[in-house]
Amino acid sequence: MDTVMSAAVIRPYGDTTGDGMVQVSFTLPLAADKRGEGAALQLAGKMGIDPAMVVHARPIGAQHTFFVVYGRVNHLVEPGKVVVAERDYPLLSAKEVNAAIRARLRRKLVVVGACIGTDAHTVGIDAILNVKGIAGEKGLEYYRECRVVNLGAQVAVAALVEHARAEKADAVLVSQVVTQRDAHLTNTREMSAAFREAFPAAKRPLLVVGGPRFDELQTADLGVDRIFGRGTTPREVASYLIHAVGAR
Amino acid sequence: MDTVMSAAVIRPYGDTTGDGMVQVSFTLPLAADKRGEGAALQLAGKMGIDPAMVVHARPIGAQHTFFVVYGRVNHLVEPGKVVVAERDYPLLSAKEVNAAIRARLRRKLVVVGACIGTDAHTVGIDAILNVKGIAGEKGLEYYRECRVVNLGAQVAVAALVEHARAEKADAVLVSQVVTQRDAHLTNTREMSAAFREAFPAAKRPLLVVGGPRFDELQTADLGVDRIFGRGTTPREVASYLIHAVGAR
Amino acid sequence: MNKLKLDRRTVATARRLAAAAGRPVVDLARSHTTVSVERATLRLAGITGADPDGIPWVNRLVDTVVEQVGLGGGVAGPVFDALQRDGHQDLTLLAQKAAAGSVTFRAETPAAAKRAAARAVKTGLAQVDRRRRERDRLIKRYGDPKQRPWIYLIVATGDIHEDIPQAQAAARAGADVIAVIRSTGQSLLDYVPEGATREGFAGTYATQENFRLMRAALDDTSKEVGRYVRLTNYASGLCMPEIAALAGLERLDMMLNDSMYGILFRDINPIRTFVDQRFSRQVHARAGIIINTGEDNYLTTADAVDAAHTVTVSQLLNEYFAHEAGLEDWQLGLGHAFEINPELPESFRLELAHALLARELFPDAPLKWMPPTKHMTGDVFRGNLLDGFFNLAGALTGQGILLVGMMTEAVVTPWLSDRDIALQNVRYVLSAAGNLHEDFTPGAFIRDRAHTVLGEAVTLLRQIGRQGLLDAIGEGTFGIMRRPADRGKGLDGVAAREPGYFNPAIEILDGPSWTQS
Amino acid sequence: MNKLKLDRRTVATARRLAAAAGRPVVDLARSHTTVSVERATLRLAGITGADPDGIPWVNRLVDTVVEQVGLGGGVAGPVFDALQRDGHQDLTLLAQKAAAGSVTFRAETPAAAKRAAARAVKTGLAQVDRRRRERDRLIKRYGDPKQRPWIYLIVATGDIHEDIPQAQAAARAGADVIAVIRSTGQSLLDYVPEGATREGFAGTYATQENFRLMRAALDDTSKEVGRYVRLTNYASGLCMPEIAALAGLERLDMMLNDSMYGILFRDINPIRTFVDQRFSRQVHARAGIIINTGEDNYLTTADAVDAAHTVTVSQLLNEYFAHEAGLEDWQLGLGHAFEINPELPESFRLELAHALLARELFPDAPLKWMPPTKHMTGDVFRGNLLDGFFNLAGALTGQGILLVGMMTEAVVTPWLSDRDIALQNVRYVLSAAGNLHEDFTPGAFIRDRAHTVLGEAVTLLRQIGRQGLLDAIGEGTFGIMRRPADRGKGLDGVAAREPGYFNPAIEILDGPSWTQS
Ligand code: B12
Ligand code: B12
Ligand SMILES: Cc1ncc(COP(=O)(O)O)c(C=O)c1O
Ligand SMILES: Cc1ncc(COP(=O)(O)O)c(C=O)c1O
Repeated sequence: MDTVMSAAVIRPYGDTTGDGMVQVSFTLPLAADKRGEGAALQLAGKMGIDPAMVVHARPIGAQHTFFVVYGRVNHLVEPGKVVVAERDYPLLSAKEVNAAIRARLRRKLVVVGACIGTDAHTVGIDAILNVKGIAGEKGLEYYRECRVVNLGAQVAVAALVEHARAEKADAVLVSQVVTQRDAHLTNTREMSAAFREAFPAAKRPLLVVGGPRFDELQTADLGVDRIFGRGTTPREVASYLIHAVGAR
Repeated sequence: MDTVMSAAVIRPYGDTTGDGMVQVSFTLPLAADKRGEGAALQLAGKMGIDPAMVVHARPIGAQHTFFVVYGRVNHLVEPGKVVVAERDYPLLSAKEVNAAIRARLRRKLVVVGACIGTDAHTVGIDAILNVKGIAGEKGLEYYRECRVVNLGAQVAVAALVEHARAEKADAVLVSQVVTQRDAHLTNTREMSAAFREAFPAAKRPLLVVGGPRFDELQTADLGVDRIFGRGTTPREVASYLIHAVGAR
Repeated sequence: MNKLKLDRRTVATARRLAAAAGRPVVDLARSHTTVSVERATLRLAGITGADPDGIPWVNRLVDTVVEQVGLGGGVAGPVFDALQRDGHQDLTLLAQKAAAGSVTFRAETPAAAKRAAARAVKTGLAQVDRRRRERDRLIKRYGDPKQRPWIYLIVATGDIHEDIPQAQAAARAGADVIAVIRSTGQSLLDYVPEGATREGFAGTYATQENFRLMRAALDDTSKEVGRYVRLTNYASGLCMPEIAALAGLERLDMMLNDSMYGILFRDINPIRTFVDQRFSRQVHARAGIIINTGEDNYLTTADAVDAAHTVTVSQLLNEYFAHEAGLEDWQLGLGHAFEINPELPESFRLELAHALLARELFPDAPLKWMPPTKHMTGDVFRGNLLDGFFNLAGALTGQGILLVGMMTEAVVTPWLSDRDIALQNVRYVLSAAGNLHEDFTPGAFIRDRAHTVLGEAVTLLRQIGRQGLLDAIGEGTFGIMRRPADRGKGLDGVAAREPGYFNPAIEILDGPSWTQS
Repeated sequence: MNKLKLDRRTVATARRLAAAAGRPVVDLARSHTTVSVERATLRLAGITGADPDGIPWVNRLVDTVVEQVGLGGGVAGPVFDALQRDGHQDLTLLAQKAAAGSVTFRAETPAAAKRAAARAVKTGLAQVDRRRRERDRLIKRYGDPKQRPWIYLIVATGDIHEDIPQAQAAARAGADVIAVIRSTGQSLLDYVPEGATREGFAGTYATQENFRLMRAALDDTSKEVGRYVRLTNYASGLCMPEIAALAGLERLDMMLNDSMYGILFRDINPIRTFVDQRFSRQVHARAGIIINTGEDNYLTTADAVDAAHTVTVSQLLNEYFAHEAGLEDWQLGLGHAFEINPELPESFRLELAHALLARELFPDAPLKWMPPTKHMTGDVFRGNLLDGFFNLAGALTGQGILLVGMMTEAVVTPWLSDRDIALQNVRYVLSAAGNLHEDFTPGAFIRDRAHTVLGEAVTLLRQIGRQGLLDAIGEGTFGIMRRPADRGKGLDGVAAREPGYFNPAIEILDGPSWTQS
């Protein structure tokens, strides 16, 4: 994680530098009349949009109205203050990862993967783990020095802990795709708590979680070592793993 | 104009009451990398969206990125504090308007209309003035007791003032559709200033302006008597005119 | 319709091969039972309610019977025997006693107990029949949708009390069919939850009470809009037979019900699935319910072009299994989907070829056409456009049931406004271009593609015929998921039927075909 | 293409009637001149620059000549006469002197002055010819777009320095043609502003310098993307002839140029318009510029179904006037638009009928197909969908130039992101369904509609033939706008050509047709 220093302050761009233009849509539980539009403008105002134009208001049933608002947002964006989960490790090729594992571990790196809870979306974790991979990159199974155990979908946390122990996992990779009612957060916290309880700190496998809707900065909050979001590729994960496992 | 009293506080509705969910899109003058996404999240945060998810980031050239963000806005909407330009006059039928003009003025009501400045969008003002009308309602020309002089498009303010004087206009109706660089506001202010200069207050015709992007609450600021927005119908205008002219 | 100029002989061959591949699996289904088939039977016989932990009494009862006398003889005999011995007439009370450990079950069932069991099950099936007649009456009263395809919308809030107003709003806005999406995880529960529920994740639990509440609400709305609004749920997962029974009892109108979905996407044991499947379909047949099969799902894990023929093969198998279970053509909402990568040149014309192939292979089935999901992204503007082309493909190829796609597919379960935008989209396309099929005469590109897919399907069916369907599934033929017959969830709830196997529901459902009265 | 099975005889009749209706107007154009025609002639002869108030020297000069000797004899003669008498060779200097009141002009022009004038104008036209050859060379070098329709995108920031990067971004993202929209109000200016400008409203001023800057920027981008990116502006309004000349000098590639737009939508005097029109088209013909006519505009004020035949009539008139002025078929970007109310049942099929009618009536013209604007609303999601169906109609009916619609049509002039979303939309439709025309065989509905529109067009043309085109315009035949011939702006800038009328540009342009070297 790091913070960039950059002097500039920027604004959203509609068609002219600095115009600050944005588009917003939402539904309010109000009828589609002038009062409803006024409420939409009020909300836009609270969001910092001024002037705001309600360009579309469409009743959905008698008690809800959908609004589209365009306008100029008066916030300044300070790229210098943006905090991102930067890659703080070198991005290696498969060959380099294999060599690093041989050099640093002198044995195979063991990875246990699963979708936990009731989540059955395996395409994401499979993309990272299976040979097939994604975006032209092969998954971890393809790395000669990795041993991958992919437990599949809807794995209970207790079972995951047991497998991790039995396989002597260096890292546990968990996928969470369903986010409704913050399912992904609840499940991840449950998982990390269970590992912390089951393993002494030094022996605990690396906990890595991924899925399209995670905030990569939330590691501490979720009790995991690393979070990977939308569009992750296997190489990034492999590079991270050898970096982090090697550092232990 | 009035303020409604209502106890309730509401939030945007995604799929559950109170979830506060909204959608936002904008372009930032930044490259499409993690830093760019971080900046998008920062802006979303300043708009009061938390948690915010960047669900789409697409580079437009090397220096701009388009973002789509979904998330929960933490502002409360207070419908009780919404101020709207309520119709503070009775909505009359054409027959009633004609009767009221006869009763109150004892002569025809004279209306002069135009698109001023360089604006050539006449469809809106024509919808209000021409017999053809809009949304099934006939325009003011159809009202037997109205005399309508429609000057058409791109009328200079000076010419409008002259016509208003020559026709002894009770009301001047001005349309402004082009809003880029606030053209509509600039032109309206120029127009109202010219009328104030050319007429003593008591003799000045009623100044009415309309167009799809006006804020109906801005009358004082623009120096006009009334503003009509998106979706106005001729009856509303006719009812207002006899109400306001009659009141003089 | 014969726009593709399909070769009738090839089509007949494909059907014959599908039947050959399916027959051994039907034999398997006819020679086994499962805990859920038995529980469904008892549900038809009248058992209801759950223990204080929410475990249904029917589960407690069946578990006790299986513990004492095993599953292979069927559960209805021992249960009605115990009931008669006990002097009680109430299955639920019996279940409570059994759970307390105070009932002993016997393997052999006297004829009187069998008769009592058959009577009870008949009462349940009579209720199913009444529901079916009621549906017919309501359709007559309120009318069917004016247009094809029927417009099918999902609600998925997780809370039945949010679902209901949203479903009603959708129906008012033009939905012909409402599907209440099920909570994640329910398919792996080996019991059906009880009561009205408000805590699902990305879907609402399928319970008898939720069925009842939603059906009643939609009956109100049907009256209001002057159009019978259909209700859909899922007869899928470990409790497929029971949910089918509950759907029949509560007059649901359609059910997602696929011969292989549970195997492939929920890792449910193949034998468990095929046995449950057959029973559930027999119940659906009786209830006049339209099934929706799940071929669309394959295209989320496999590529829609490469695996196009696996969809055709699965449709042919689903058709065979459905007919075998007594379903008629009008009940076969065979699934397929608009899932070709939109970046692929000619993707739309390829979609048309696939969709038209399904249409012409199953001319009398109300095909269920599923929207793009896999290639939807967070770009909701593009998403709404893709959905529009999906709607157009549906209209051009005469699909029967159109599951309306949402621009937020890659983001959230549908918002109220997403449904409204999606419905506008459908309405525009159907009104503006709904009759464009009159001007649509597939040229060589589309025809050739359809012929290729059909050819590949025949080849694959031959291959499956040689190796057996179970082995083919084991090897990842469908959706690239490998599912061996001896693995997967719920296998311990399967038993071979023993010689004296008694199940009054199956006797009736397997019997000479009853006619709708 | 003959998908509509149009009757060749009816088509021939329509063309004959259009020629008959147009001929008197051409006679009018040939017997009058305007201040702008004269200014354009002097611009070709080399005059440049503006006075400190921004009024071009050419205006000052022509105004002085007209004041002193009138307009009807042409301005070039008196000007070159004065120039020779003065001993000067520089028109701009002469203009400055004239503005200062120190030049006296004479009505009669000696032969030597006429020769000098002709030489000067020839130099200008030679530059136009060079530009044309340069275009041909660059097209050969960088190539034409791979696909039809060409993708046409607008920029409209009002500031040439914001326009340029946006235009380049659009070209990189796939635009084949960039149109720089003009500031509101420019069409009513009776002079062409000078220099690079940054203060337009909803568009950027058309100036020679802005033309030059944008063309140079797009030359860079053409090289970068390996495709010649065309540039469009407006030869329209009171300065149509001059802007045509500037476009030829600066190698613009297309120009909006309609025979009636200025009359109908800018209330410019009809005679002024037709005279200016003819000259501007002769220059376009010579410059190898493709014109874009403005029939789409009618459908913003009139109903697209009711007034469909007025579009056809206008296209036929535009074609006649264009041919008469020397334009070839490949230069005729005849306009039409997707403006039928999307709520109207069958709206899409009606659009197809209209678009295909245009296609088949003008098989060799690169028709310019305009997107929905009138029925676009603030619902940007629906907007993007409509634009997708517009794109599809364009592909199905083989349109030549596709003006890309923006989802924000009803909201703002296009944002950077709007163009990107719109381009994605076009790319998807062309890639996924660009060849769907192979499967498109219009049925009776579409054919009948096209025949009806053609029939109505013939009837209207007959009517116009009877009453005269000027009267028809006066009565509101097009776009429901009534524009009498003796009203409207710019009439005072028109004069009947007097017996000795001298205009070397017109002599050359009216002369035996030159061939492209
Ligand atoms: C395919 C799919 C399915 C398939 C899943 C097949 C399978 N075996 O996985 C099927 C059809 C079975 C399915 C079913 C359901 N689905 Co689904 N599905 C999708 C869909 C279309 C695509 C998901 C996907 O495969 N993406 C492609 C992969 C490669 O991307 P990814 O998961 O983001 O993974 C990448 C990164 O996030 C990261 N990553 C992900 N995990 C991990 C883990 C680690 C360790 C690392 C390092 C990285 C990493 O790397 C990956 C590669 O870049 C999405 C919609 C969409 N377009 O996104 C809905 C979606 C995810 N599904 C959804 C739902 C609700 C369901 C159901 C619950 C619906 C229901 N009630 O019936 C069911 C049940 C599923 C269940 N119990 O979980 C919702 C979730 C809503 C939400 N935000 O909560 C979505 C968003 C659709 C929607 N809008 O409603 N689904
Ligand atoms: C039709 C149209 C044209 C026609 C106009 C024909 C005519 N005679 O009016 C033509 C083709 C000529 C045209 C040209 C241009 N247009 Co235009 N046009 C439109 C379009 C498609 C529809 C406008 C319309 O007619 N709406 C229907 C009427 C009924 O609605 P309305 O105007 O809102 O009026 C209602 C209310 O607002 C109100 N009202 C309006 N006026 C008044 C006045 C009074 C007194 C009252 C009481 C009420 C009232 O009552 C009306 C009835 O309900 C819009 C896009 C859109 N879909 O909105 C673009 C649009 C308005 N045009 C636009 C532009 C930029 C132009 C051009 C400048 C482009 C160019 N540079 O070449 C040109 C030049 C025009 C000029 N000099 O002004 C932009 C304006 C952008 C902005 N926000 O600043 C728009 C939004 C398109 C866009 N996204 O770029 N246009
Ligand atoms: C046949 C079938 N059953 C069930 C489901 C839903 O999955 P779950 O098993 O999570 O209820 C689907 C998915 O759409 C399906 O197609
Ligand atoms: C032929 C033609 N000229 C000019 C314009 C632009 O209008 P203005 O006169 O404001 O430049 C248009 C509108 O699109 C047009 O079609």
